[in-house]
Amino acid sequence: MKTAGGGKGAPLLEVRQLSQHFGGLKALDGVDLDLSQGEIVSVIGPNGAGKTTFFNVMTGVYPGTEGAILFNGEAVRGLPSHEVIRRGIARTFQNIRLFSNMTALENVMVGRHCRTRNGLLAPLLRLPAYYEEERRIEAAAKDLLGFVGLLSFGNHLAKNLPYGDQRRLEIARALATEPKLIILDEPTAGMNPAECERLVELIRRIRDRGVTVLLIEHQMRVVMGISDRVVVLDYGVKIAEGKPLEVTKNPRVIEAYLGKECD
Amino acid sequence: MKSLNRTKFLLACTLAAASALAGAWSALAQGAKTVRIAVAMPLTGDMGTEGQGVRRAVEMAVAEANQSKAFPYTLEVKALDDRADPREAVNVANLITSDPGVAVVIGHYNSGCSIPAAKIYARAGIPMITPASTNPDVTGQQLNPKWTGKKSVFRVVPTDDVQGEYAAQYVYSKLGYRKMSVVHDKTAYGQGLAEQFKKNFEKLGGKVNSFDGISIGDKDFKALLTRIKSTGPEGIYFGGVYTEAGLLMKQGRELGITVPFVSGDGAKTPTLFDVAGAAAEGSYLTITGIPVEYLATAKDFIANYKKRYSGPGNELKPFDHFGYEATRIALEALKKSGPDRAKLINALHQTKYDGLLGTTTFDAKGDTLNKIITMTKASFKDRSFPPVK
Amino acid sequence: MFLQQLVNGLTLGSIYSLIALGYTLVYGILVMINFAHSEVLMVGSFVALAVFRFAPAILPQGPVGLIVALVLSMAGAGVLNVVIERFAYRPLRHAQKLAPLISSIGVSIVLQNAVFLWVSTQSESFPELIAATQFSIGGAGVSSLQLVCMASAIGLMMGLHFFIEHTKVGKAMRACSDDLETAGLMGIDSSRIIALTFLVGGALGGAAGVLYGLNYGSIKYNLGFLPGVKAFTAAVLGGIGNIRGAVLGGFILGIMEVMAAGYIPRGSDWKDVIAFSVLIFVLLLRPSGILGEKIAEKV
Amino acid sequence: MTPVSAAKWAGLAAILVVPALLGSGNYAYLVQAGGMIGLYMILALGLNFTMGYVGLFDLGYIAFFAAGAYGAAICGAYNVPLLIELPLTVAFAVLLRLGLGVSILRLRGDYLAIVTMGFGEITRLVINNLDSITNGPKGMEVPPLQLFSWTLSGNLGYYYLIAACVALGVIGSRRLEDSRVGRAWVAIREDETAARLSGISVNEHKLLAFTISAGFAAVAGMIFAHWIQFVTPESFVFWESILIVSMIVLGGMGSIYGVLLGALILGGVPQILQVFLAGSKWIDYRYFFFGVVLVVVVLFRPEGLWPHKRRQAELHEEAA
Repeated sequence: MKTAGGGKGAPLLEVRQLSQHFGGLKALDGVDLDLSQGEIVSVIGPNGAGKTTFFNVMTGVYPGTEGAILFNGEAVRGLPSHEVIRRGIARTFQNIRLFSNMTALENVMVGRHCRTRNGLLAPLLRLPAYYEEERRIEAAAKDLLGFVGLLSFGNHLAKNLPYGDQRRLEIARALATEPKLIILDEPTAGMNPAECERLVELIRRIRDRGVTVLLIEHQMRVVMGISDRVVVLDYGVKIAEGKPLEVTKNPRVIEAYLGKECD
Repeated sequence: MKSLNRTKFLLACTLAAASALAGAWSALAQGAKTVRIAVAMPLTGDMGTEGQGVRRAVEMAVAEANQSKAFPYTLEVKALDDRADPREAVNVANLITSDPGVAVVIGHYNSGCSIPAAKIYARAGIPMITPASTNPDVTGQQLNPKWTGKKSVFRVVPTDDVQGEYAAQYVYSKLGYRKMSVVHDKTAYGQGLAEQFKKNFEKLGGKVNSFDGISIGDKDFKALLTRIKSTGPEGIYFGGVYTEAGLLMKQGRELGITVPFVSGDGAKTPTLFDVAGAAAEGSYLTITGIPVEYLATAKDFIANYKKRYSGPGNELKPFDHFGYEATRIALEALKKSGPDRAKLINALHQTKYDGLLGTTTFDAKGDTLNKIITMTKASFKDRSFPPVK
Repeated sequence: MFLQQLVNGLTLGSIYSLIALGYTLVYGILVMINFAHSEVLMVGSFVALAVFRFAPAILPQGPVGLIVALVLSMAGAGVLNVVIERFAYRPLRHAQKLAPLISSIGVSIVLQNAVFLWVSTQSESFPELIAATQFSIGGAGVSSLQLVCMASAIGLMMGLHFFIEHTKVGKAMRACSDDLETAGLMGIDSSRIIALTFLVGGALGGAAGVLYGLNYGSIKYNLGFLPGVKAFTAAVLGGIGNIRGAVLGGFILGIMEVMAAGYIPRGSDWKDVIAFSVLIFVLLLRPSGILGEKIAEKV
Repeated sequence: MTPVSAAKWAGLAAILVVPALLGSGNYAYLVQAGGMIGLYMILALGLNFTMGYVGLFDLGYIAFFAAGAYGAAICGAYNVPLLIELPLTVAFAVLLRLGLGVSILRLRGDYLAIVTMGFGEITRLVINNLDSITNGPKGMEVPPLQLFSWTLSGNLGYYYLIAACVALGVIGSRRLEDSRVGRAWVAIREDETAARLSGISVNEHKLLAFTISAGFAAVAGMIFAHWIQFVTPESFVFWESILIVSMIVLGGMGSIYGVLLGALILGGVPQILQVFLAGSKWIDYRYFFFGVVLVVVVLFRPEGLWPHKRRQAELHEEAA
């Protein structure tokens, strides 16, 4: 399947025949995908279609049974998660996983971990490198908190934040790892329309910062409004890909979602 | 966490610490005219049973001394608990040395506690008599050039080499056994006895089929005993105390082992029969000196002990009579020298005391020269240990 | 000789399993290591001794006496366990995960010292509820005490299995053990079920106490600590929280100890080292115990 | 100067000055007891890295205290100078810890606890059985601490050495807490998977915290051995590991002053009870009261006596 949206330089991400089998169950079966820099691509499909599994294999949570993932031309399948993150892929989670007993600011500062170098010595001896790096980490974290509009909640414990804010804090933490590609796992789940609108606007601003966005989304209004391209998964197989309008008219997609009319 | 109630909390802590100091002050100030005999024993924890026994014997000896009005001042027992843990023993030692009213220390129980504590008592010049620690280092460490303080450590119980040697001699020549199995409880006391027995028995030409350790607190030794039974020993030597000795005897009989058990004075207590029941019948136990029950001067010790401590769980324990003897020796020396510690130590060095263990005198290191060992045979019927030739 | 060692191993294993069940039941529901369980075991044996001392008529020698002793000590230990849960653990249910652990350590110290101070400071001989006759099966010397011990342990385990699998209360306990909050939402009074679990756990501990006293002939205020540690190791070996796992772990640990002490010269010095090494080895292969189900982490 | 920090400074002054006054008088034992509690504080600070920061439940920590003590004893036997003994013993304890650490990276919660407990018991039993090296249950003599010609002896000297180590431990913990590595540890404790997916190499950081805590235990063990000048396996029983875990949980997991307070109370109460009850028949009740104190304190403050408060950054509205 040639990618429709190509043309902006070499593809950022190339996924070839990616599969993930759990014993007999083929959670993911031979999926291909290409992403280029600056795109917003949505992955849709009924529950259990393998969307989260797909992201889990890409971020090293599962090793993947076969197939290749090339990120910036480098094979990343099977790498430990923190190596994948260091190479520039970041993600959020379907059910929010924040460091609940740390403050919002500290959550984002943790995101800076793979972009900083201080070991034991600098903090123990309070070397200038320590103060300087801490200042940079804190500044970057405050900047990102401001970016997602949570700066005033910086000192609140993550677990005390309202639901919508926790979602945005998780995105801020993911952005703190300076990703080239950010994967959002159902970011608008459980949000009212006003919050959805704010989130869509945030995703656009993320893309404008030069970060490619790949998201799982169920709310078609959000998918149609924001996606450059849409990929549809069903039972672990990619059944359609293309512009949002084309995909919604594709019979196989309708059948997967709404089922066949019984003739 | 509002900082206000944390401050209240901090105040509470400092208050508690201050009251501790005040309490300590009051505890030490009273009773300037009494002379205290400190007892440093494991009064709680796994060795609590044995420690409480020695404490009862010491309290009895001091009570008898007070009644006899032989001293111009009243004598008082100050019991402290080291829980058989070397760290607590050092705390106890420091607590005793900072109490000027203490003239002598009866203690500690296990060698692991006695050795470090002895260094502290020596530095403070307080004499220490141990009724139960048999590790040679307890007194041997005083010969070490780095030893600070006087030679103030004494011991009324013989080191394990004496008993081990005698038992080996007895088993080889009197009982005529040539093949023995040896078991010990992996403690300084038990392993020391077992190693001495094995060394001497092999020197005499006997063969030791097996040499195994068990852990204190374990209860099931059937696996080990089954293996020992298969090696066909003529007797089984056990280094350790009555709890494990009793279990080995009981489970040995249950497995059809008929050969006799041989052990040391750590197993000699009526409670052995509670643990082993009839299985203890016919076991040989070496003990220091002449068995208390058969010594003219000691007749009343048993009677008084039973009369004074009749409650449940107050039976005579293996080292009680050593505790009693150590206290009487200390009081004897105290009569001559008075409560001054230096004079008391010198008096103790010249001790020549006829008591439960026969005549006790100390060598330069402070070890008892009373090397009389008697072999006894346990009789289940009247829960006693009559001597046997 | 092998048969003899097997009998020794099965006896030891049956006692470990019975104690391990007490740990696993409580852990299954509250995900808490109940350090006081070893002392409840000791109290159970002293209840039987007390009954024998004060009312010997109730405990005639023979099966009747044994059953009465078992029932009384199971009741005593069970009630004690419920009281402990009510005052020492319930207030900490919503505290940090390790708070109940510390409370159970405190309770274990209090119980051990209480018996030391007010009951007896020394070993007490345990009444011979069953005549200790020796007879041999295929050359292995087996005592009636061992057989009774194994039989009662296995009987109690089967009883527990029936209770858990086939009764309404058992189903409620399994539900609570799976997810305490959701069980509460389904109308199960979780506090009552937890109290009941402690009752059953304590009763099993009490029974193990009696069998322990019967088999080894004497009991003491500190008899609980070492077997408690071993039984908890067995429970984890089998998969903590899993009832069949506790029984399996108990027998494996018992037989392993016996084989180590029985067949390797100086083995009894090293049997505990061997037992713990095998435990570490097994847990490396199966991080949640032999029968423990591997909870896949939902990302 | 908030009341809290005033109390801290007052406490610090008391810790430093008072022992010098007590030095020789009737209260010498307070200095010695203080030193022992100081050793517990070093152990508590050490275990705080493993349990407080990274959240790894460790029930076999005393094995590394034993490694330090026996390291000092064996080096003493071959009269290895202190400057070689220190790195050698700490390295031995760290290697021992790594041996355990690497093998249990995959274990969680109570399975980890039981494996560390097993490791602790194995260490104690090996020390007790290897008579040729450690003289088994009979224990080993240990020379006092010597640096070139200068020998440290007497409770006061060791007290100040321990106080210095505690101070270093507090400063070190405080500084690492507020650093990149410290935050990574806490993140791992909070949610290991999220930490992995935020770019933290979880296994490395776990091992790092693990080995640092072994270092603390080794140093404490060495000081203990040189101070008591005798060491036997009886001091390193499973009960000691439980005691240190209780200090951490009671004081406040992950809170430096909390674990120090926990060590002070659980280390101090048995001593205070010994002082008060010495000579009376109540001495037998010492550990009964200790058990009661343990239960009451945890019921009174289940979250710990001095729980950790997250650092409050100053957030002024700058240009977003």
